[in-house]
Amino acid sequence: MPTPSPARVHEFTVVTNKAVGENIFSLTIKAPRLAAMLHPGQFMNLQVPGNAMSLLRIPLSYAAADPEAGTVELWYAVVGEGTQRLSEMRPHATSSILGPGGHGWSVPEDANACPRALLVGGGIGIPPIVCLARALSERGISFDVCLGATTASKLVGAAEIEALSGCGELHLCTDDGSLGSRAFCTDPAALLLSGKRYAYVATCGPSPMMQKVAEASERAGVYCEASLERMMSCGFGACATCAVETSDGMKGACMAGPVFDASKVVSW
Amino acid sequence: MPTPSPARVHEFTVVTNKAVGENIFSLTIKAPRLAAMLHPGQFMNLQVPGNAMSLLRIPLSYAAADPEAGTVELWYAVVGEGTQRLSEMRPHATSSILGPGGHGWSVPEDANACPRALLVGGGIGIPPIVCLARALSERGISFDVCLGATTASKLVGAAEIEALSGCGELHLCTDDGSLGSRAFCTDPAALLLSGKRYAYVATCGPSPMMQKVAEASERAGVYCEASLERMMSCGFGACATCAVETSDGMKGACMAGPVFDASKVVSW
Amino acid sequence: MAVNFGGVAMKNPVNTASGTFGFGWQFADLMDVSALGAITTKGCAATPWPGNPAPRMTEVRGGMMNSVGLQNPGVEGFAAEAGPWLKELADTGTRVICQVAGHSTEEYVRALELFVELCPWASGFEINVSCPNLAAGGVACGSTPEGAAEVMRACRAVTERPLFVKMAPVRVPEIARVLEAEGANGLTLINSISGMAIDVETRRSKISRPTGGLSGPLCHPIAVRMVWEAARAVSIPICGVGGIMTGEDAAEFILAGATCVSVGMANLIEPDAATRILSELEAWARRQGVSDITELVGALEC
Amino acid sequence: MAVNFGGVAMKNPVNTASGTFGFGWQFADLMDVSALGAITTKGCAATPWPGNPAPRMTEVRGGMMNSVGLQNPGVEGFAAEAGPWLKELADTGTRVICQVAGHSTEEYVRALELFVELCPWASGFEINVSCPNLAAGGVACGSTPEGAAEVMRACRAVTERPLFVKMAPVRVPEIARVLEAEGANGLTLINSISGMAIDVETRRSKISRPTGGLSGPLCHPIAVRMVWEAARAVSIPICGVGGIMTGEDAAEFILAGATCVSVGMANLIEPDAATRILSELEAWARRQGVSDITELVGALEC
Ligand SMILES: Cc1cc2nc3c(=O)[nH]c(=O)nc-3n(C[C@H](O)[C@H](O)[C@H](O)COP(=O)(O)OP(=O)(O)OC[C@H]3O[C@@H](n4cnc5c(N)ncnc54)[C@H](O)[C@@H]3O)c2cc1C
Ligand SMILES: Cc1cc2nc3c(=O)[nH]c(=O)nc-3n(C[C@H](O)[C@H](O)[C@H](O)COP(=O)(O)OP(=O)(O)OC[C@H]3O[C@@H](n4cnc5c(N)ncnc54)[C@H](O)[C@@H]3O)c2cc1C
Ligand SMILES: Cc1cc2nc3c(=O)[nH]c(=O)nc-3n(C[C@H](O)[C@H](O)[C@H](O)COP(=O)(O)O)c2cc1C
Ligand SMILES: Cc1cc2nc3c(=O)[nH]c(=O)nc-3n(C[C@H](O)[C@H](O)[C@H](O)COP(=O)(O)O)c2cc1C
Ligand code: FES
Ligand code: FES
Repeated sequence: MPTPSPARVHEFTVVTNKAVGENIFSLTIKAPRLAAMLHPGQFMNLQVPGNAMSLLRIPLSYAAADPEAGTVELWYAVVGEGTQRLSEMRPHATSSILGPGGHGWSVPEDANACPRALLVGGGIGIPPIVCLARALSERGISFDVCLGATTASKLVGAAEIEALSGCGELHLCTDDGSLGSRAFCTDPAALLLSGKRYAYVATCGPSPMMQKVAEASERAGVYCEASLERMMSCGFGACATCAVETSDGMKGACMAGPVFDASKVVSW
Repeated sequence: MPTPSPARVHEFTVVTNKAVGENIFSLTIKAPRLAAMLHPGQFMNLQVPGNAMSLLRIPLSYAAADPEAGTVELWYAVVGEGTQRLSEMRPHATSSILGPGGHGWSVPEDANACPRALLVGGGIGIPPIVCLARALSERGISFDVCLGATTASKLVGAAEIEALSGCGELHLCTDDGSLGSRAFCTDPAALLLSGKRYAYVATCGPSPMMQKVAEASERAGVYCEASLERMMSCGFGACATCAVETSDGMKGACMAGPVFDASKVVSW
Repeated sequence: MAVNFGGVAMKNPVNTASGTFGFGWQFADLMDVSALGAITTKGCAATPWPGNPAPRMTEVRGGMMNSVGLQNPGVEGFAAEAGPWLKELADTGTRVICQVAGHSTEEYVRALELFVELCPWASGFEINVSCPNLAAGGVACGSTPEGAAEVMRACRAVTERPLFVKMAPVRVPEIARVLEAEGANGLTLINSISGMAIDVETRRSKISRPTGGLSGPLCHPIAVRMVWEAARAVSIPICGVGGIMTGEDAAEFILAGATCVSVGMANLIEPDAATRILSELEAWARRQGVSDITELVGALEC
Repeated sequence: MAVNFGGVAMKNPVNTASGTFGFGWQFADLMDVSALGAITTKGCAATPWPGNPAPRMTEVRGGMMNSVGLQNPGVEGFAAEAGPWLKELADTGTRVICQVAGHSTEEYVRALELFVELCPWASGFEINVSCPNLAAGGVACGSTPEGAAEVMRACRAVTERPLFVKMAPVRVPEIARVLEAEGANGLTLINSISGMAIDVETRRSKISRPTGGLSGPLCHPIAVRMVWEAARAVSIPICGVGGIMTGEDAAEFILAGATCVSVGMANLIEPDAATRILSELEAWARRQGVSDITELVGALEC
């Protein structure tokens, strides 16, 4: 029998829930058992109380976990009814969260295994990239980062990444040029990949972006991982709604992913 | 064409919402246009926000209206999901209410038309009786009142009624004897009807209670009105879900009622 | 926003679902009825029907269930009560479609004859084939292709004015084909879905009949699918009904192949729902960049 | 709380709906699976099926819609992956019912033969007649009385072990009668209801297929009605499925005539929903003053 999901249902309390960008919020929850179990790139499935017509949980990656404080920080974009209601949850509000879900990034062991990594994040795909950057930094691994968003007010995480030791080049791109260069973040990423040597590439963001990063990595001969989004119902392997077509067959994003070996993804 | 319902959709603001008995709340709302239109015995259909799975409005009678202050006071029992949510509405919360609905009590003109009336209210049927008592008092009409409930903590309105000029005998009954006599309020009502002369009887409460009052009134030859409850969807005559079988045929409780000539009610 | 629904020229695609809009006049002071493309009146039969005993309604998650039982004053009572107001409404350009009820083919025919005679202002008639067929033990006439065909054929012989059929949510494509073959000018679907709600403490139905008709958002994805199936099966126009609460809900029906839509339960919650939905639908058509909404009928890409 | 579901002796009436409980092991660390009366595993076919492309799911008001397309590793893959764990579960007294999928009568037979051979620990098999019949253009085999009868007859010839049929929510009483006549030991209903959800801005289905299967509370009153209709039509036992979120929802099915019930979508929201529902159902039976829950089967008064 395959390994069951490590996910459990945890009660949580909202510590803070505040805007950190245009329609982007940072939610810190207190959930000590969960905070101690997390691996970068994993996700959790959060129940937003209040609308009995909308029943499923909301899958979210995490940006940071503090096992000592027992807290987890999630960044989310308000895109629909559920995230709208989530943004209305106030400190002290409680609900339940199911996690951790799936396999996260295969964070390289140390600087020997991986002298330099490249991280490419777009839009609300940035939180798990920030989480990964922190893990690399702790392991003494150097990394360059390309972040992109439609506009300055939607580009989050740059300050957090810049503050980390090990952070090399940091390229910021916006569609409208309001911050960094007016470009897609895949542009500096492709340049870096053709110029520098990397042992590991990680990407999270819109599918076309990740696909471009995967292609550039393949050309450069670097192992690349991508964190994919799928419509998820359960988050723990029970329903098969979250399928990702890979060269090894259909895989559940909530169990085999959300982080996949990008070279094996057939259908982005 | 029959007369359309006087009901309109009004926005309201919660002024106070507090427990006045066991699972019984008094809600005062600010809705100036509505407050100025009401006639005792009418009802309104209140939208409780917050549960998109439960869509219909909740029909409620009113206990008092203050056209000067622009407020309406409603008393309600928490019996299910909707009234539970209503009890959680806080001052300053807003929503919409559709009213006034239907025909209320045919409040007698003055003491000449009606020297003495008898009012019989049971449980959460008491609010429209309190409202009627106030109207009689203002018109100088004397009245006796019998109120009943399962237990003392669920008997509301006695103090309000006792304070009114014109209030004669006031009999309180509880099933467990915790307040007034251990009896059904139909017992003192039947005694009064066989002993005193009344020009008008009004009753609101559980169906078996109202039916008994109607029979006793009939025996005494007194005109009796009863305020009936039905499952209502619209509250303004559009759906025919609120039917009451009368000797004149099926009538909609929201338009022809909720107050009916008790002698014409076929199916309680 | 004009559409032609089987010979009924509507100024916009928004209609109201029979049984949720009374005879129209109930909404006269609550909204601008003349802003709508059409209204469909509560089903009426040749003679008055008392309907079912109380309770006739219960709420369910995501909707409501009713067992009104088509209480109606009969066509003559209807025409007397509502005729003058409906005629005035028709004069504003809002079309009036009158729904026809019956317990047998004969009763449908008799009711339709009365409608044709007494309601010259009506733009068309909608045959509700979901009424219980008393001779067949209460099963709806329209629940089999044969039964639906029989009613349609007999009604077609009565009048050349536009005739629509309000279909039950059963065996949709096959019954739709049969109705088209028998000369229906259009189809309205879906009628409420048969359901059941039990009070588990008293062990009794929550309404006075064991089953009732479900309405509201819970019906919506089912209704959209049935409209899509019907639209692929027939070429007569379709009116989409079921759980429309917003303009987007209405737009789904149009993309699935409906020429017009009817607002049902939403009218009962918010009396001016239909006009709000109309403006939301107009906004959607603008976003889609079309001036003629018929360009969007059946425009689903799949 | 024990019940006998067509030869499967269950310690209590709570089962899980195929496709919402994986192969059981997914819940091993999330709840006490051995507290349940039975579990029903995801449908498997003779050979692995890849299922449909993403997106396979969208939320709708009061439920969800999926187009998983019966992705499965084939019966052999299933038995290898889950067999040992399921055997252990069966040893605790929780019955295991395995669902059988196929695109044609031959495929059902082949899959059932493999199940019979490879799954001796299974207490029974549930034939999912809602799979698309590829030869018939994708229409479900079980959507007509003839199609359902053909599959049932062929499967009955394979084994004498308990065989159940997971019925689609169409033409329930007539198809139920046919299945009983062909030797089904029990019926499970309802499967998800076909629905449609359109993104009105892109004009495309929200899932990768035009239609999908609806689950959740929106199905509940429809499913209860269908169970009631089936229970009046046949005398074999019924498993009620559709929108069960609470013990009271389960109780409605039992009063309507179901011998047992399956929890579906609720498992996905709250992994231990089925055990919570079991305790709520027990509390209800106590309130009703019965020690033997079979006294409440079909005890609706109407
Ligand atoms: C593994 C994973 C990690 C994610 N991490 C983040 C994150 O860190 N921050 C963030 O802002 N968002 C993240 N998302 C996306 C997030 O789950 C959706 O934005 C959210 O569910 C939208 O809910 P809604 O009710 O507001 O929107 P809705 O109105 O329901 O839908 C808006 C859009 O959100 C997406 N969506 C809706 N429901 C789901 C679901 N159950 N599963 C997947 N996608 C859905 C769909 O694309 C849909 O079109 C992640 C998704 C996955 C699968
Ligand atoms: C004309 C009229 C006046 C009323 N006045 C009052 C009042 O002044 N104070 C008060 O406490 N209650 C009053 N009621 C009853 C009140 O409407 C119900 O208690 C309320 O709707 C219950 O809602 P719920 O969601 O809490 O209960 P639910 O869980 O929905 O149901 C509990 C019970 O409430 C009743 N009920 C539910 N929905 C409706 C509905 N739409 N129409 C009628 N009854 C319903 C049913 O008997 C049901 O079994 C009145 C009802 C009517 C028809
Ligand atoms: C209270 C009520 C009464 C109804 N009466 C009728 C009717 O007389 N004839 C009919 O064809 N449909 C009737 N219906 C069904 C509606 O016309 C409509 O088909 C159904 O409610 C689905 O639409 P909705 O979800 O928008 O309400 C009735 C519905 C309700 C809620
Ligand atoms: C994600 C998902 C997958 C499903 N897969 C199957 C399946 O393989 N076989 C089947 O018979 N039913 C399947 N169903 C239907 C359920 O078994 C059940 O009949 C339906 O969801 C109604 O019950 P519910 O409302 O409690 O979920 C599936 C349902 C869901 C939500
Ligand atoms: S979300 Fe249910 S299996 Fe992945
Ligand atoms: S509640 Fe709709 S007609 Fe009375």
